Amino acid sequence: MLRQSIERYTAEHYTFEGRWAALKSPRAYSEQAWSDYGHFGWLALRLPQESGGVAAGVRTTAPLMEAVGARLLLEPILASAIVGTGLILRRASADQKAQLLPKLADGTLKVAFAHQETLNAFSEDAISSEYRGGAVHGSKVAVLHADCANRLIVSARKRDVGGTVSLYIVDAVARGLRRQRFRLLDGRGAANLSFDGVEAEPLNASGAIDADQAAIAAALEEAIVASCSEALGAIRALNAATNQYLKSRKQFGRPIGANQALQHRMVEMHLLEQEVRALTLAAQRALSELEVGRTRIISGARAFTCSAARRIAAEAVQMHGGIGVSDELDVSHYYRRLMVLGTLFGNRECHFGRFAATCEAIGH
Amino acid sequence: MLRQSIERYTAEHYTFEGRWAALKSPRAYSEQAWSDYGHFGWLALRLPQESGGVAAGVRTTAPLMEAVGARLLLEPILASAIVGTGLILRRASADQKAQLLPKLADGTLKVAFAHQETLNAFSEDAISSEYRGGAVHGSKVAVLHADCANRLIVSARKRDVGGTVSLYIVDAVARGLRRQRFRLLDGRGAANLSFDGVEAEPLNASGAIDADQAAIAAALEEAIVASCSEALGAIRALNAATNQYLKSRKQFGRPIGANQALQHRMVEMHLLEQEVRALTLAAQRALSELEVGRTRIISGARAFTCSAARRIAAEAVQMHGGIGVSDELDVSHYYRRLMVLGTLFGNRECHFGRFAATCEAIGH
Amino acid sequence: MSLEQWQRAERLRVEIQEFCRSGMPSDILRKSSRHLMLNKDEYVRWMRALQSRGWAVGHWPREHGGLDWSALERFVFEDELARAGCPWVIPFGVKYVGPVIYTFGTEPQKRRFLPPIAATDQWWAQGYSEPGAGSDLAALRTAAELHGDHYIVNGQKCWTTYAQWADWMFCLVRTARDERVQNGISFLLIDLRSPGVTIRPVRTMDLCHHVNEVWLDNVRVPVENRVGEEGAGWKLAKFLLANERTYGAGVGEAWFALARLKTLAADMSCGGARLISNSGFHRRIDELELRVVALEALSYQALADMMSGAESSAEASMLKLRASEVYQDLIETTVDALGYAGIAYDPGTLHGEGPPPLGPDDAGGILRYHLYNRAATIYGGSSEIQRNIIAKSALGLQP
Amino acid sequence: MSLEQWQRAERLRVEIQEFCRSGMPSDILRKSSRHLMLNKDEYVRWMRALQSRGWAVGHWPREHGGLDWSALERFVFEDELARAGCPWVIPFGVKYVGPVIYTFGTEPQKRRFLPPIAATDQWWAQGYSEPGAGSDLAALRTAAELHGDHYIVNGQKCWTTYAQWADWMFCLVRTARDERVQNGISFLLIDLRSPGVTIRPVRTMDLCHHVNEVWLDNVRVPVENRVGEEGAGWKLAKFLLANERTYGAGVGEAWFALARLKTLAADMSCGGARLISNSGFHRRIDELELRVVALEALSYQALADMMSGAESSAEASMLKLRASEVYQDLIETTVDALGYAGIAYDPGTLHGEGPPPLGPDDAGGILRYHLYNRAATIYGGSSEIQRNIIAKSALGLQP
Repeated sequence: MLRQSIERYTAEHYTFEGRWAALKSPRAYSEQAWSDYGHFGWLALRLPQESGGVAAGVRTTAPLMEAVGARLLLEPILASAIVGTGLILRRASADQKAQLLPKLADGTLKVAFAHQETLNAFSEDAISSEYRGGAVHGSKVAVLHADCANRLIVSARKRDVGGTVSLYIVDAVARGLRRQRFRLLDGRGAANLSFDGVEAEPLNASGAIDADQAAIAAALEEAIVASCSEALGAIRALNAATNQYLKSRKQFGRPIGANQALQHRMVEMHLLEQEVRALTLAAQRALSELEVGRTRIISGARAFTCSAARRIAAEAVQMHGGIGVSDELDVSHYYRRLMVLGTLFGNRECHFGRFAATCEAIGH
Repeated sequence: MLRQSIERYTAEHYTFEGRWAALKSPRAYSEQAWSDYGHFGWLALRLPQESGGVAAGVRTTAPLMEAVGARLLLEPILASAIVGTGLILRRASADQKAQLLPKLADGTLKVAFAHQETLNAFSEDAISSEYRGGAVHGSKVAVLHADCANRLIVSARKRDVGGTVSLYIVDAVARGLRRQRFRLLDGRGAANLSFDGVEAEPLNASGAIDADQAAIAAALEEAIVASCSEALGAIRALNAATNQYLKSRKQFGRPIGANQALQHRMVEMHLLEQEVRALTLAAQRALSELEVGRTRIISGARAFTCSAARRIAAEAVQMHGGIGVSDELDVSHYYRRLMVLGTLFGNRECHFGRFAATCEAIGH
Repeated sequence: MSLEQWQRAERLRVEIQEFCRSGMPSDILRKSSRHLMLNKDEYVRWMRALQSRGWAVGHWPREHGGLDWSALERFVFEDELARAGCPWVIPFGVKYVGPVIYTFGTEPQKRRFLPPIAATDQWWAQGYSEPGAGSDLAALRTAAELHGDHYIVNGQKCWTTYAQWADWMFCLVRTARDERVQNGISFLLIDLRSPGVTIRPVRTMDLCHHVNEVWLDNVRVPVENRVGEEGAGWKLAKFLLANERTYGAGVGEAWFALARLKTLAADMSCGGARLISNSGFHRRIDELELRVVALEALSYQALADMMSGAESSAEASMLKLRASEVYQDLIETTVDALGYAGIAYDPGTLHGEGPPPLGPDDAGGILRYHLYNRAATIYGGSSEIQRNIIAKSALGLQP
Repeated sequence: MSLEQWQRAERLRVEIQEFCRSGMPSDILRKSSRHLMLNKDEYVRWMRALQSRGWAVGHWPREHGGLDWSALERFVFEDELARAGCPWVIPFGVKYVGPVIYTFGTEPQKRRFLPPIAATDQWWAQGYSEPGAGSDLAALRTAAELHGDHYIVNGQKCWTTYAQWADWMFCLVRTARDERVQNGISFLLIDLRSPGVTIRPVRTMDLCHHVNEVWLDNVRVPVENRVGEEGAGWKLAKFLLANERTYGAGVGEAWFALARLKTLAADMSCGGARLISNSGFHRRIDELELRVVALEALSYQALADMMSGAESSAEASMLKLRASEVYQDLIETTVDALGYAGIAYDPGTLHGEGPPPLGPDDAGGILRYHLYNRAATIYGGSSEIQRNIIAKSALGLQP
């Protein structure tokens, strides 16, 4: 149901040709589409029923994330509706929720999760930002959609309780906050943030002292699984485009797809896509079923997806030839989207390492 | 000149069909061929002119080693005429040489180098055999052609000079020496050796205290370069066989080599062969020219050759289909020869590690 | 798949694990888990041990003596046996020809052949490949001419596994010439004790005797030993192929090999340390583990798709490709871990008598299986053929 | 190669190293070594700096103003410049069309065109590819019809590098229809200021403007601007292609990229340590270094074979394949080393004004070059075409 309505909407209103206006606009996304998503309830999927949602797990939001990849959507769905919303649902107090959730549901509020502090994508980032005297000090880099977010959820060490990493909510135009906006390689907005004593409100649901830390871990796991779905959507669309090109492009008097060497390479891409699909579904199950070894499956899926995506993207460009390198065709946009997905929330090496750490036990 | 005469002789007298008798004989090699090699002077190449040789470096012996690979020769050329002879030339006294060299030249003496002590092929082996009271104590494993050698050159720690590794010569039928003979995967003979106080004579040319140690390092480097040549010969012959098969084997009404996927894979094998050739030649130059960074080039060539050989051998079997797996065709014999070459004198990981250790300096 | 199906399969899994621990003849498990060569008697005992619980034909319908297993149960059965290092479930009777007979055979054929197949009272061989017909099976030339109530069969089959032990061979033969080469092929059951049958052993590169050439020289085959109509052989062969492709064994074998690779890497020494602490080698093992995880996920996904009716014809090809690729790399890496023991080879020690020249007990078996297993990407439809199938059926690419 | 050739080349190597240290315009080197976009003026200054020593046309014969370089000297020239991070030696004039003109041109053509080419007083573009004629160049459709002493040219060229700066374009056009499509192609020199020429920029995925579509609408080209006979264009194109393929640059570029990758891995932090101490990443770098060593050995071997007259026509294809593959992997790994700086992109900073949004000075340039360099396995004969060439010429395999 959800899948069909997303596919129908994006096929009509988010074509590659129509997307140029959004891509080139200063905001780097379509306000109209964003407001439509809110209208259709897609931004509220994760919210409880009393807030107009369906209390969906990340598994249920998979069709949405697949569409983000397949249609190269530019709006802050992952940043706000998946990750930011997830943190608020886990750690905001009832009052905070009452204030934030309705606006998240209709899209008038966009949140971004300001967490990463260094350029390192090879392992989990250590947090050195601090919260003291009611304000955040520190800096964050490459925060997805922090360019357009109204509020930021910031991770920082709480000085007075032994430096536990906790979560704070900050107004995006607060005093002392500098935002250096830029585009990611795939055209989506991001920002580097510098906090010079920025007034911040703790997300203050009751909970254990490390509840925020646990919520961050959970939100990052959800982000990883969601980005696997996004990659799956992009891979599927890209493979379909390449396969179609093999049939339509003629050189030496016949379709280039009649060449067995290209056929066998396309078969390999198809196989990788099927493996990414199987692992992504397994990772979704691992999330929602609280299975033992969730890190193993989630980081394993992610590591596999990163390398598969890289290979598929490179092969798609190569098999398209010159046109594959141009900015005019969608192929190079998928290439860049998949590059971005290969780094956000930790790269292949990062997740392969996490996976490998679960392999120590002999046997299985 | 040498290359042509070796090629002519082996093409006539060492065909794959004719080789079966030698392979299945208890000695696991052809006595006739061995005596012919002696007669032609091929076993004396490295000897000084006064001993009937041409004082050849390993570079000059390359055509011989290529033939060992190309024709899958079974005789102890590498063990005796290259490595064993090299050690004697470096470390035997004039008297010892006078006694040994003439017999090495005509093939009546075969020597093997007993050095490896553990199964480990991933790094250089530590020597724990000992020489004390005029006798060797210890054990050696998988010594190439120790099954048929008359004399063994043994590395052992000299107890009275602080455990320096030195070289000793031992009669292969001496008391206290147990030889467990077996075949390597490629049909060549080998033996595990156990020395229980075996009378041994030091190789006693004068020299620094670590002269034997240096001679061992040099002999192993020569062995590595020689085995690159052997692998090159095998790779070249195997690629030629596969390419020929692609042209002659018909399925679905045309040669299987008309399939572009197989063509492109064959091209990759050809390219790897050219790279192996270029690196093997570079390694030969590195040996004889005492260049800086010889380990870098030699171990680099070896590491590259190991992985290229593995891929080429696997592809040769695969492209031949069922017949490639049979013992009746030469293809599987090349496969097994290349497996053996991938382990003797250190495997890919061992030499890649040695290469990598030279990469530390930034830039080049 | 339904919860009930899942629970049934999990119950079966527990039973099989229990069987592997205590029901399984231990002398056979000792050999198979070391990749040593089993003899005919051992294989027969093994198959009968399985059939003592009805498992050898668990995938057959109840009316023919089976247990009506779901695809999931069949998967679990193969998976668990392979994980435990059990021998190969000899497929020629119970997996290949049995289903052909109960699906396409006459009642007398069913009565005559199915019981001895289920009980492994007959050993079957598969007569498909010929010297000129490997990947291009339809090019087969073995001819059967009808003379009264007998076919007279002439030709040569090759790569016939265990024909040296076989009582019967099911066989594709040409009964007519036709424009379309797939037509005119028929499916015969040939008694290998018939006059005119000659079986010549062919050594593979592990120096063992698995496969044979089978020469058929004016062999008389009663017409009632043809299964299906004359000319329907290609259809039966495709049915058999589809049946052949179940991939529990591939997943289980991979886990078994990975576990052995890990113990070996932990046992072997590498310059003063354990091999597992060599970071490059450790990485290779972990990369392999990720591929096994992916293979398992892909297999279960294919199973789920199959059980929900959404199976694509390309899935079996995909699983065969991936399972054979990852296994080849696993066993090759295991051979690497053996170091110098990975190049010493004495085929005389592969039947269970005496240790290999070097290394652990199973060094010879590992090496043997590595060598023989190079054929895994060749038999049952080579990897190249599988890719062609996927290109055509899943991607719509035409040559 | 002879000792004298070797020594001459080594002397040149030293001179070039000296030039890179002190003769080279430092503002240009600063940009090129960061993979930033040079403008036309910078490229022209660069080419003229080279030509101030005669090097831009060092490979030309002395009679046409060159230095009669050996293949080895030419290799060393490209190798050393690339190792130092110098810009691309713009090939269209000095490397591509120049040799065609002095080999096949008339005396007036030589007098008219060679001096401004050598001096970079003219900027040239290459008009080969068309929308329907990429790998299959012979399918080109741009047509030139002779009307008196002029050709009237109509058609469309694409992927025309730096046409936006060019004064002239050498161009393959169809002057006749023939059974064999390679026949009937001619080689024209077209003044791009002619009426009817339209140049449309095409952005590549680095969001920069390198390439163009060139539309030719009834463009009049004097017949004296045809090089060689009418219909001889294919021969000239093949000559040009053979000349195009010299591979010093590939080796030098690889060493430059590897050195930068190493400094970057030593600079970037990775969870409390330096990135270089991540064993998986360190291994990737070392594996790349081994491939660069192999590329260098293969290149020198090809050079030695060429200079001893034993060159195979497949060698150029092999070197192009390997050089482009290893470079793509080097620069991709460098992007990986940048971490989050490898996904932040501001094309506005690629011309030398201001730092990239994140990371070191050259982060944007590295990323840009990674993206643009995906085309390296496509232009100048795609990798697929190179493999076809090798299959045919070195292996004798026919489609």
